[in-house]
Amino acid sequence: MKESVVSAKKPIKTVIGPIHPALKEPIKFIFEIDGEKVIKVDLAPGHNHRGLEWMATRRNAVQTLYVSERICGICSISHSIAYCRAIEQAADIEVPVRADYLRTIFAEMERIHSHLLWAGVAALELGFDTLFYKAWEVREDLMDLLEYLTGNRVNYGVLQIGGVRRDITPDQHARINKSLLNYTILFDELYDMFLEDTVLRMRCRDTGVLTPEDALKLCTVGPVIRASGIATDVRQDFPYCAYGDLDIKAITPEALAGEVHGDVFDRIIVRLLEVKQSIEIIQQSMKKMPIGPLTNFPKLMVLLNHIKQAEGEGIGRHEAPRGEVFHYIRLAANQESPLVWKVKASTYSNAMSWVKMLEGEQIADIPIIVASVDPCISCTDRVAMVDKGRTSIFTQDDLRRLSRKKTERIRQGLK
Amino acid sequence: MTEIFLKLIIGVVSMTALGIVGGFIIQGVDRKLAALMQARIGPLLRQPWWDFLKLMRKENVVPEHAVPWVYNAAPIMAFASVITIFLYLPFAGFNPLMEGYGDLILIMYLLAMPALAMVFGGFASGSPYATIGAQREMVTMIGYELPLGAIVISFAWKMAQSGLAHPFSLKTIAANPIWNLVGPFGIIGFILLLLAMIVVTPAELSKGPFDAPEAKSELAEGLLVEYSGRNLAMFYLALGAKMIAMLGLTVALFFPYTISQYFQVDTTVKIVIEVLFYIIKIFLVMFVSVTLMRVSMARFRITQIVEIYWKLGGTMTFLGLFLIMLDGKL
Amino acid sequence: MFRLPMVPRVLKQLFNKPATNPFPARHLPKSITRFLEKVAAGKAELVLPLEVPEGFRGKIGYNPEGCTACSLCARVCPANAIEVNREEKTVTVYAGHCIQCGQCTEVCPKNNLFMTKEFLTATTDRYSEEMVLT
Amino acid sequence: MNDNILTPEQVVEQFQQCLGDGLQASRIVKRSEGLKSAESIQIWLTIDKTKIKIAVQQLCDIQYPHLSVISGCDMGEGIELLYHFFIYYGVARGEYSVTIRTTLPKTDLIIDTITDLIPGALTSEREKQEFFGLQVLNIPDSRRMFLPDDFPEGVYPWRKDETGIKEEMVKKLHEVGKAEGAQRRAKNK
Repeated sequence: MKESVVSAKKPIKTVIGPIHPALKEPIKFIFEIDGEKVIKVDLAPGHNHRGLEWMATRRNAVQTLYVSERICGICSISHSIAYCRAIEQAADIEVPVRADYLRTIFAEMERIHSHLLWAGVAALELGFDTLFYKAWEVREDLMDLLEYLTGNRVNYGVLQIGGVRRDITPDQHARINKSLLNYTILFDELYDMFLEDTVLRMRCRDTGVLTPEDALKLCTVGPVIRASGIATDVRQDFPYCAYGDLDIKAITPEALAGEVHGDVFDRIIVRLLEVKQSIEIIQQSMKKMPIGPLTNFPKLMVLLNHIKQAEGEGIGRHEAPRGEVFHYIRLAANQESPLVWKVKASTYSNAMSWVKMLEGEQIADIPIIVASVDPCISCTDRVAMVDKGRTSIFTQDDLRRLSRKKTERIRQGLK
Repeated sequence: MTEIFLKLIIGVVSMTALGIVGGFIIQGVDRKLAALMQARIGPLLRQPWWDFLKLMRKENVVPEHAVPWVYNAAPIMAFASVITIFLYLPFAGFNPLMEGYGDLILIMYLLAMPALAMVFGGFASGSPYATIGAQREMVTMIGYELPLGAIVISFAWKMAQSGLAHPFSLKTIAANPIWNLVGPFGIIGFILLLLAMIVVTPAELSKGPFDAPEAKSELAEGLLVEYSGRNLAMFYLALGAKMIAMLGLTVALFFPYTISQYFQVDTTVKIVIEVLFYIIKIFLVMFVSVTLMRVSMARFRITQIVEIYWKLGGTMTFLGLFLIMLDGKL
Repeated sequence: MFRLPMVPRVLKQLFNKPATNPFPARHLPKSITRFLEKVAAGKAELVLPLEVPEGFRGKIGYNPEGCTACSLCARVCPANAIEVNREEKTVTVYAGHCIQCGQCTEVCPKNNLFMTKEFLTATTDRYSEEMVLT
Repeated sequence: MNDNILTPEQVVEQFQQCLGDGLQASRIVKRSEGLKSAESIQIWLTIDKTKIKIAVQQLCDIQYPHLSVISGCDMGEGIELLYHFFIYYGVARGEYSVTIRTTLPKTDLIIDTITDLIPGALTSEREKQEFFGLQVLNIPDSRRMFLPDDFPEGVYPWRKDETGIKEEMVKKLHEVGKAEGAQRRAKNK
């Protein structure tokens, strides 16, 4: 599909985004197309600035924890794990083992729900609405479970520097086990619907191929690099939380088909198998979890003072559903807010691989290829909070006035 | 001559009404059934009517780069050509209004007209999405015309071979149910043709999985992307009516049976029974060829659509034709 | 082989109950306020939202009795939703700004702040009386 | 890629050999978590800014590294850049974090690109250019990445000096409408 066609026609320039039904978040792609074929790709993020890293330098560590949670609604736990671990290294804080295990359990639950969300979105991009509804219906149960355990459906607010805020009590085990069992059954169904469907396979096989060499060179992470056949996974390679105790193997498409194409279909395989892996990890951790305190700093003010006095730097990594997230933090003595906080989300690393995947493909495959990375633009764009003069802010009254005016105009046109 | 004119005027008025009302009902049922299959509650049956009313009240925007007269004429052309098809289609055991004037070939061309109107409208709207959508629509048309043509030829051949007059006339086909004319090989052949017809229907109606020209998630409604207000409402009407026409054609070709002769009742009751039976037939065909198809598959790529129609559709219809001929010779 | 595993599933689903919870009514009423009036009069039935679990963090609640305005809550609040006036010893909680992390409720030494189970807080004025707690 | 895996000390030694005086400081940090206390290994190196290419090349000779991100910190008289690399990924519990730190004085904010060795560094280098106002030599694409087009020139969000974000640029959204809201409430009473 990638042979170069020499055409006398001038290629059409098409812009997809910043707002487009295929993209759930604002990012702009500029395509040069010839007929149905994509010749050149350029991307322009930066439509969603929030300036979070800058905000952190004016807040204390506990306040920033909740900012880190809101980098992304889906990787809410991932970013806060990475943030907490960075601060813990910088300020030399010990985390109780039970808290490590609880973090692992929450993170894996988040992975299941994120992968199911992705599966739904991918189906939608392929024009397969039924599968989209099905995947999201299945995901609902896990959202309920997370709400039951943490008190909220999206931004869980369950982590704290030096530990976790909520425990999993023995009477909650029954509900968790029920959900996990349910998912073990549902997994077979999902497997059937995604991997056995001929039409889906026709659309996804050999589209958006990323070779292992390119994947390495472009610093891709997570399911994208694994689907290209490179078995790297932070959980396996760089022990943290409870992952060092568990037997975790990075999943590559070889596990299922025995071959690696590095295409969209392989990314579906990797993500689906990871759902199964996550269920097993949660079951293992629930069994191994020791009894103990949740945090070494039950009093928040003590923690804040400890961080204020500490000086040092630390890195925190976590294998988020979309790939590695990385936080770097430096603390200065006698200063409440950190000197610097650098966040690297998974899509930040994966964005460049889009260009390689999209070139030479058809327009019809743009949405699914873009979605196959599981992009999270709000994770990637989090930079400046400036809005100077040019755009004016409309209040609710202004908008109401404007829409009434327009209705009046149309009414007169109709008469 | 005056009789024809009178017939035409009454026909156009009544068929327009039928097309609009029937289009709304059939779209409502389709949406409701699709919703139920996707575990949703779905809209009310009268939702298409509300949608239409709302669109009529909205502003009719003509984009700056558009060619206004083509852009505005396209929806009217689409709707008018669909209504014309109705004049040649037999409904519920009644003969077509313009019987004796048009035949299957004419219907085939008329069915292509709304799609062509959409192509013109798409090109005229001057948006890159609409342009790509229009290109795709043309390619899709080239794709599905092959199996559709093969189906028409098979029917005509069989009719001619059975020694019937006017083999291309729908009246003849409706009066002589095809299944009664053939032996076992022929039945297999026509089953293949029926399957091909079911696969052609969604493309003809721009429904999934063959909705590449409009692809929501790729082209943001493709060739309809710039349309709004009254123009979009017109297209909406045309698509609804076209659904009836296409399903009506399938029913007329493959299931022209009537049941009223089995009841010992008045003529009026007979008509009512006949109409009800026809509606049931239409809905059954719709369920299989539109609703089920669009909820159970992912959208095909444009290259795959052509491949499916030419390779799969072509093979199926020609195999069917071959079997029918074999059957005829036996 | 050409396999479509979705076909038997959708046919089965056709006869099952839809997954949607039709909150607040089966079909959107023309006017929500009039519908709610009808519900109050007992003429219509409201479809309830799903139950929230124990420990759910909904809209924030504040009880001014015994509050010493120690401002610990304001110090940990990530959203600047709590304003403390130490001279007058008053605390203002802007529920419209609150991100429902519940951090203040944990740090409050007198348990004056708490999370309620209320989650239907949509409003056109985020400074209305219901949304500003004093 | 070498078949034999080096110990962290050997990695530092290799850098010592190829950089000589260019290697200004080095430390190895080991952290352990969980029941089994599996160790994660971090190597922190401080080098001269002219040696950045040699250092990255050295890393490529050990194993083609995974670059996580380049982070930076305004230290007052200079800007510190930290290149966060990872080697020996894919080996269970065997990954090393290698962080290369280099300081750019504010008078000479120029550094060589590493995109010829690691093309994926482009996003990060473009980001550093717009946020710190430094110049990356021979960068293949120097357009803005994240900041909006109407962002003023000469303002660099992560700088802590006079070129950083100014106070009047910050919109305190949580203050918007607060006073009017209070008036409305008083009137309703």
